[in-house]
Amino acid sequence: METLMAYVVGVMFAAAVYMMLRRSIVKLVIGLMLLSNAANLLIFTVAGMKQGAPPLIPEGAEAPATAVADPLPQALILTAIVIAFGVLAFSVVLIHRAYEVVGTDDLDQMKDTDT
Amino acid sequence: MSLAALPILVPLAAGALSVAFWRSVAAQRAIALAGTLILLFVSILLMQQVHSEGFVVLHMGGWQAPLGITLAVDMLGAIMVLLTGITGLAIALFSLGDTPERHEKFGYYPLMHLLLAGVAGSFVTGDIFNLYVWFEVMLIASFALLTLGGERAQMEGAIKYVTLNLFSSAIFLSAVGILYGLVGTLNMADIAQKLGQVEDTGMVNVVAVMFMVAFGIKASAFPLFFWLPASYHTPLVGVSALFAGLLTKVGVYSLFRMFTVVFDHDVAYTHTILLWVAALTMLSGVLGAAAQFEFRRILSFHIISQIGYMILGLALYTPLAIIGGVFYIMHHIIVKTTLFLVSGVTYRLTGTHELSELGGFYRERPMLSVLFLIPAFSLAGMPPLSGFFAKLIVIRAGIEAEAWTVTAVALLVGLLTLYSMVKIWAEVFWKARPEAEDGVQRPEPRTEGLVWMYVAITGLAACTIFIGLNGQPIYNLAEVAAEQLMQPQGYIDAVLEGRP
Amino acid sequence: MLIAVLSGFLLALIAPAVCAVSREWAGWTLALLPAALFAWFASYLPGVMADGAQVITYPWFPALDIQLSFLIDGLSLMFALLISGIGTFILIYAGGYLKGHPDIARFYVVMLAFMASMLGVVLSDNLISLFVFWELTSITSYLLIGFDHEDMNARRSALQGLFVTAAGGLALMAGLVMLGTITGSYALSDVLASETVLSEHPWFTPLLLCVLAGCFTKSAQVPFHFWLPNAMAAPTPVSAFLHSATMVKAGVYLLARLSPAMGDSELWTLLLSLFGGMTMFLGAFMAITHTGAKKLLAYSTIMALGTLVMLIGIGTHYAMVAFATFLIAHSLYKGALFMIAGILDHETGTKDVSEMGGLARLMPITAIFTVVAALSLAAVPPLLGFVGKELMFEAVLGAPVLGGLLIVLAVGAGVGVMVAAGVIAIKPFFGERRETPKHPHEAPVSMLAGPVVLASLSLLFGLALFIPEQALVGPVVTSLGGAADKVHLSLWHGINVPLMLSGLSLVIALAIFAFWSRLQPSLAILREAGGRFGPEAGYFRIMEWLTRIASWQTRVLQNGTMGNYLITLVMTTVLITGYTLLSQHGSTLRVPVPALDSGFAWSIALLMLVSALFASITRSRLGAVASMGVMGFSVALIFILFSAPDLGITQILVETLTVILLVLVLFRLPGFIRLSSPLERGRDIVVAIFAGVLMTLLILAATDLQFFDPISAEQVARSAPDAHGRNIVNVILVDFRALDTLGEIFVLALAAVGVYSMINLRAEDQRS
Amino acid sequence: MNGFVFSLVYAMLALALFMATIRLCKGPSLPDRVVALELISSIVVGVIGVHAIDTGVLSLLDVAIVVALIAFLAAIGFARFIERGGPRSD
Amino acid sequence: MIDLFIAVFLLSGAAFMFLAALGILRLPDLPTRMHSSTKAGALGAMLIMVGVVIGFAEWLAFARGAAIVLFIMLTTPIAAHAIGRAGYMVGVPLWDGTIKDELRDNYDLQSHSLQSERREQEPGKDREEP
Amino acid sequence: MNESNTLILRTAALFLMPLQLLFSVFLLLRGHDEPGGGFIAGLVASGAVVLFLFSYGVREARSLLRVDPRDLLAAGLLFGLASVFPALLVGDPLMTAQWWYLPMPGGGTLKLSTPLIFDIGVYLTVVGAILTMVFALSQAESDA
Amino acid sequence: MIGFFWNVVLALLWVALTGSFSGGNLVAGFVFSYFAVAVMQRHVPALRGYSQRVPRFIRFAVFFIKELFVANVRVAYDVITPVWYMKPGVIGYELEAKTDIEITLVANLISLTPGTLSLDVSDDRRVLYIHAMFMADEAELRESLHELERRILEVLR
Ligand code: NA
Ligand code: NA
Repeated sequence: METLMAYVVGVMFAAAVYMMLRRSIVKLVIGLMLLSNAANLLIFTVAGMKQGAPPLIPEGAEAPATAVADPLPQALILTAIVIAFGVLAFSVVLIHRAYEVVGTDDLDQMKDTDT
Repeated sequence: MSLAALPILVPLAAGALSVAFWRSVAAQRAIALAGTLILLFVSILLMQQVHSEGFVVLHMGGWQAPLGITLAVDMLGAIMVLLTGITGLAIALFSLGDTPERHEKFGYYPLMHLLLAGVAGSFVTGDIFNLYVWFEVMLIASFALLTLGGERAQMEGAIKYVTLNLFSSAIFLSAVGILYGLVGTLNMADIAQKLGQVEDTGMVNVVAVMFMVAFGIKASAFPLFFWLPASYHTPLVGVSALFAGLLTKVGVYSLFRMFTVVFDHDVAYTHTILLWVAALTMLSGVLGAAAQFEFRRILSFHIISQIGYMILGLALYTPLAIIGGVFYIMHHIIVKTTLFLVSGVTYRLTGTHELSELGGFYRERPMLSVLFLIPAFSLAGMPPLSGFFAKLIVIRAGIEAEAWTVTAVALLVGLLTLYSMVKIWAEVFWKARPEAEDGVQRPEPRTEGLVWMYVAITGLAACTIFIGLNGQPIYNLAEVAAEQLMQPQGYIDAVLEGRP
Repeated sequence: MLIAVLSGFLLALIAPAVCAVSREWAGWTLALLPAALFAWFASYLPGVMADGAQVITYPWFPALDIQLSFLIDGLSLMFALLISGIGTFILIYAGGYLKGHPDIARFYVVMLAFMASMLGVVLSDNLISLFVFWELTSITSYLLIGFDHEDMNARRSALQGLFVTAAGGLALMAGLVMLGTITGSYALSDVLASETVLSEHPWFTPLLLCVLAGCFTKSAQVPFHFWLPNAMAAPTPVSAFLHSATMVKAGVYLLARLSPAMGDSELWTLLLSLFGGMTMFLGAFMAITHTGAKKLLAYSTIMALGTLVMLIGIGTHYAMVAFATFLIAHSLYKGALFMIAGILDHETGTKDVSEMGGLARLMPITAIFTVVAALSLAAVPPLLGFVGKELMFEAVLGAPVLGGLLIVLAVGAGVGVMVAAGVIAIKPFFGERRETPKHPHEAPVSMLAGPVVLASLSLLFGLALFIPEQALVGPVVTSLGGAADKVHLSLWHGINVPLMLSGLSLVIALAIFAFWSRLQPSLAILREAGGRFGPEAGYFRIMEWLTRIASWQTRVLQNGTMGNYLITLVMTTVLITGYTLLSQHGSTLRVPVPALDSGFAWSIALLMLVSALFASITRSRLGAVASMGVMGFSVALIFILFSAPDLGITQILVETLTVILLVLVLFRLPGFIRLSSPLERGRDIVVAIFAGVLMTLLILAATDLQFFDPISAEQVARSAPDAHGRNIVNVILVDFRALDTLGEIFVLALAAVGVYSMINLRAEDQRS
Repeated sequence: MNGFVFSLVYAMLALALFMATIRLCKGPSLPDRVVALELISSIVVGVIGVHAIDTGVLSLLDVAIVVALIAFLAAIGFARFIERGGPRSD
Repeated sequence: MIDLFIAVFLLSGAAFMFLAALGILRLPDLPTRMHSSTKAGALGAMLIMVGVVIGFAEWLAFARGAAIVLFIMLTTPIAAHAIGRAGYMVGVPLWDGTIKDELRDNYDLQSHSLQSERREQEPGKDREEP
Repeated sequence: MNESNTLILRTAALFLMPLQLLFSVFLLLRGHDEPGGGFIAGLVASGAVVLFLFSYGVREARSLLRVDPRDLLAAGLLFGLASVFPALLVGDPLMTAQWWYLPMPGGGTLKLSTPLIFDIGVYLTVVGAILTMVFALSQAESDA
Repeated sequence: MIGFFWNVVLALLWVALTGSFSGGNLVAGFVFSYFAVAVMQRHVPALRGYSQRVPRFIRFAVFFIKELFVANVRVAYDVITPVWYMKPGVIGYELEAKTDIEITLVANLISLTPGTLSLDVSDDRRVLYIHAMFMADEAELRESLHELERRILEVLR
């Protein structure tokens, strides 16, 4: 399964980069979404994927009956998802405001700040 | 009791309280002052603790490393926290005088506190993923501060800033994931210890390089720095100064942390890359500045070139070089903040950052002129200011390591830095203020609150002079930091103490 | 000693207060300090004459071997005396010259700081603290040259001076660090006493070049000489002090100081002789092409500096004696002449000597002492300048290399300065009276004091040669490693070759002087040619290229196009990481075909591919958003299928809320327009594929490897008993790694504050 | 429980997901895409249910509850967007 | 026996979902596709939940299953209503085979107001009085 | 026009919203043992309010909530921070979980703990943050 | 009344979901539901009387599930066969339901019943516009809609 996911994540990264390279700021944001999803899946994949063994302990037990999936990467990903959500929410509003102020969603028309 | 958590908790609490007191700007101002003062106080205490104990470790939640998150402050961390405290207080003071009410009403102070929290968190944490979290806290606080005000330039700058930094975050996160896959732990000391046992270092190098790229972007190293000149000149000056002083240094700090304590397995490979990066960063930054004619843009490009010096210290990887790098960081944070704050005063009095429109300050405000000259010459490495010793140590380390090319570059860049600083000096201070264009009325200079701004600038300039005239104690701190970094076993043992 | 050196800085700090209190007497008041210092330094003379060097050390930065240590021997003491002595008169003089100037207090501040720095340079025993003072002289001189700061010319000249000297300074810094590293000590006295034979060290050549670069730029040697005449934009007291008597001699001082340690190398001798000789000749030649009094003096100063450097290079006993004598003579007459030049422009309102004439009757005292000083400059007996010149010829005749060339250059230089001396002494004061912008009077006492005393000393020392011989020249020669007891100065050595050379010079000089005015136009052409092709043009070309390269680099790198930034970032990542991966891990890297173990997972993977690709190619904005919804569900399903229910829930919730936010925000944005050309798209696709391939390879490489068991096993084990929670992921989030979560909620809060402010600040702006 | 049955169920659900995705991509109008997305969320509920019983992990049903309770908000959001007069070309 | 029940429910649920998907892929216009997705999707999910509840055969599973069914029945039609209405309002074209449209005339595109008047030509013919 | 003028949606929202809120509290409280927790619960609760907002408009949603979401945010952050310090009272390192078992009328015991306080902080922050954003956006939309 | 009703329902739901039947839990559920409902109170016109509705509800449920199946099969049949048998159209259906809840419930159940889909209610709440898939016989359609509405109202009133 990890092998398959390796390819999928690769495609996601590629798509993310491609989207971020578009001149439309809206595509940029979608690229960012893809990027964070891809990074999360990368962690999930590299940590090893296991079916049917969520890291839950049955009621009354002290430990899971069988070996469970590694909970730590899951916690990391969860944190990363929420952080990405916050960042994304901000970015979305940012591009909205940028569009309002600049009057275009073309990134190539947003280079006044550089030389 | 370990004080390691306080540099995070104090600004976090100040930030949360500021949000709670959203409706009262007066309360927020009071919290801003109190919060940063306490942060400075706490950082001094922490420095004392580190000084006397060597390492200050705190296992959050009582979970022994590497089970939970362990905060681990060594001398480098303590230095960085102290600088955060100093800069934070200076920025708070400056902000009290300079921040327009419309910014104050819309979250300026909470954002400032939380930015400081993110920065301090990055410095004290001993956990690689926790570092990521603090990076993000810092990052999104900076996003918000960058866009506060909503002007066109800010938006345009922010989009680049946000995108390129998020790319960096994604690489950082991926690298953490892969690293966890390899060694199954997130605690830096634990990682370092385990990597020490790995024989097949090929993949470790790959991860190291990924971290290098991620932190290189944050540190604005060549060729990853674009976001910085695109954005740093756009927000309020206080914000610029905070960014200029602290943000990129978090990237540099992380490079120092990772490429001494954690990735010291194949220095010949990793640090050679860093050496090239250092040289090119110094050069391209300073050349960028030479092409600029706007106060803050010049300063922004110089951040990049100065980052090169710090990376050079790391890349040479001799004790003296590391000392130089650390010393350089200390010096640079203070000096660069001061310079940006000075630009704030000139902006305040003229409403422009364009060199061609500025002028006459030497005659009108000799005090300000001195306050500019001190950090400016310091930045250019002129004696007997802090920058001179910083540069001297790095150069000396370069010569002792016989790294002729980078040393030559470092020297040349010093000259070009001086050129830029003198350019500003001549245009903003010496030159008579040009007459306004026909019909364009200069805004009346607003002088209320100027006192706060001067207090901040003067304090920082005093630090520069202090480091310059009395560099030995500062050097001693850097030396301890370098020793700890070059012999990471002490750090590892302190963190993993009590583990089988 | 420390107080002596630093007192200048301290006085500088309170100079504004002193000015405010003592008003027009400020110059006199402040001059008390250098006068006192002079006396104090003079008190060291007997000791130095008797038993040589003395080192006084104060700790400063021991870790870097930086001491505030001071070496007092003949050489440093002579310089210290010159600096404090001439400094005294300069301060007094400035009081008159700048009387009523609004910035006079600032002038005193910087001037005093400069003087202190200069004392630091010549007295420091520590290489680094020497360099500190060295750079301080550059900075203060920058501020002094640009004193008239609203004049663009002054600013430009100041920059030029600073740029050239600072460039040299940086080289010097490298050189000094090398020196310290080689000898293992940064104490000058240790370096001089070191057993290490410097010239045999592999670093010697770079070391030498660095040191020479520093000294040559500071002392205005060809080809770095051009900044010095331009520095005449400074007020005259500055020129008199910095650009004649002191700062420019810092380079000379350091060369002399290091000559015992480095002078044994052939390269040293060759370079110093050659550059010194050339500078000497060029300075003299350029002097006669100028009519401005200060410019003329400036070039003659360059001539003198060249002479001194050449003498150091020659390095024989005669050369050392000549060096010391010439240096003293030069400081005296040049200081005097500069101050006189200042008097002239102060009184007449012009700097051009050719516009003056017949002033002797109006300003008799000035005229007399001008003649005295000029005679010394022209090396006429019995003035000290003559003695110096004779000794110089003597030394040149004994030069170990380039002998013939140096003789020609020396004679030429002699001619030049004689003409210059004639011009400065005769043109303004004698001949027909010519009208000048201001009506001249005799200068006030404050301004006359300096020229009178210095010119008198030129005469006095020439007549009483035993004074300089025993008090100054002897000790200097000692500290240069020579034998003091062989030093004998005298006016008359009989008719010998040097005397004949002097005579020859005089004849040619008289000829040129007679035709000086008529020669001017053709000289002007030469001057112009020099301006167009000379080193100064080179400086401007360098500055222009610097700007051009800088703006080119900025155009290429920081060009504002986000796509380029991102491509650079991505490709940097790909190349550096990919290279590392393939070179370090390539042999074990496998690229397998995924197994068909879970058909359903396969179809989810397919869904993800479809939605990713669709989002990339669709022109429907909300179609792309909707396909991100599919992506979100697919990722959630992956999480759910592979044992991460919490992640699945979170992913779905976040995806839903993201979609909501997107539709709340997007609806005023325009649809996608195809903005990029097919070529750009092709490029972007290639970049994207690179990125994707890299990540795939990374994952493939990483999944194969696991060096250690994850620590989470312990978290699983302790979750229920110790943390009282059965959902291990949640336990990690709120207990084991609660700090992460704490940071994370602040991220959310920040995002909320950011969004809130971005929107409402704008709304409020629109309302008002 | 028969593995074949699960395979069949998974296959049908996978196909269903796939067809819905095709509709989502094809559009042609935004409401068409939203309908497809809405269906996908229903199918996801089904998938989770099947997977829960397949692996015997009851807790997975909680995920399904959340999907059933919340996922439709996206559709409401889209609908609102359309009514507000967002660009029709989508 | 129980396995059989489970299999039947799961298979039929999956089949309805499959049909729903096929429906939205095949059917010619927005409203008809919504018919397919709303009902068949909901029914499919319910059937699968029944299978799940039987499979787990415990109270917790029943509670959850019931909750899921309830929530689906609450949310699906609302979403459908919202989308359908929105689609109709912005004039998503109807299939050519649509035989009747009583809404179009009563809807004011400008004010978004929706009248209740029926078309004049057939006053109250096939409607029972309330 | 900010609220949807559809009667069906409005009425349904009245049914669904309490259900969602309740469910969110449920997810919050048992998150330590089963899938759920502060984030997830907070997201669900935000979803509930968003549904209400979509149906009734931002003004109604504000008055329903009674407190400004920004204050929820602040409360959440302060709760989160507050959970860090009780450990100090018993001399444990910061953030060490503290558990209190309170006997309840009716025989049960109430398990209170700092992780729970923390999770509540997370919950409030998530709700506050999302609603702050959504309200601001909707407000801007309706003002425009 | 409706407040209490919801309160109890929610409290039970709470107990069911937590799976713990302790008294404390019921009380907790009651308290939580109380707050949830209390929050809603201002927006809900009170509903009265629901005691006799249980048997009617069961009858309705059976009827509804039957409808659901039959009509779903009908749609499914049309979907899988290549030719379209359907005759879709939009009709205005005059509502008997009066209150918001009645209308909403009717509309939603109509939506869930295959072949019909509620699009919108007229502004004066008298007419429900319905998209129907099979309108070969409009009268029969209206009759079945009416039947459905009658049964729903029976449960509600
Ligand atoms: Na692995
Ligand atoms: Na059909």
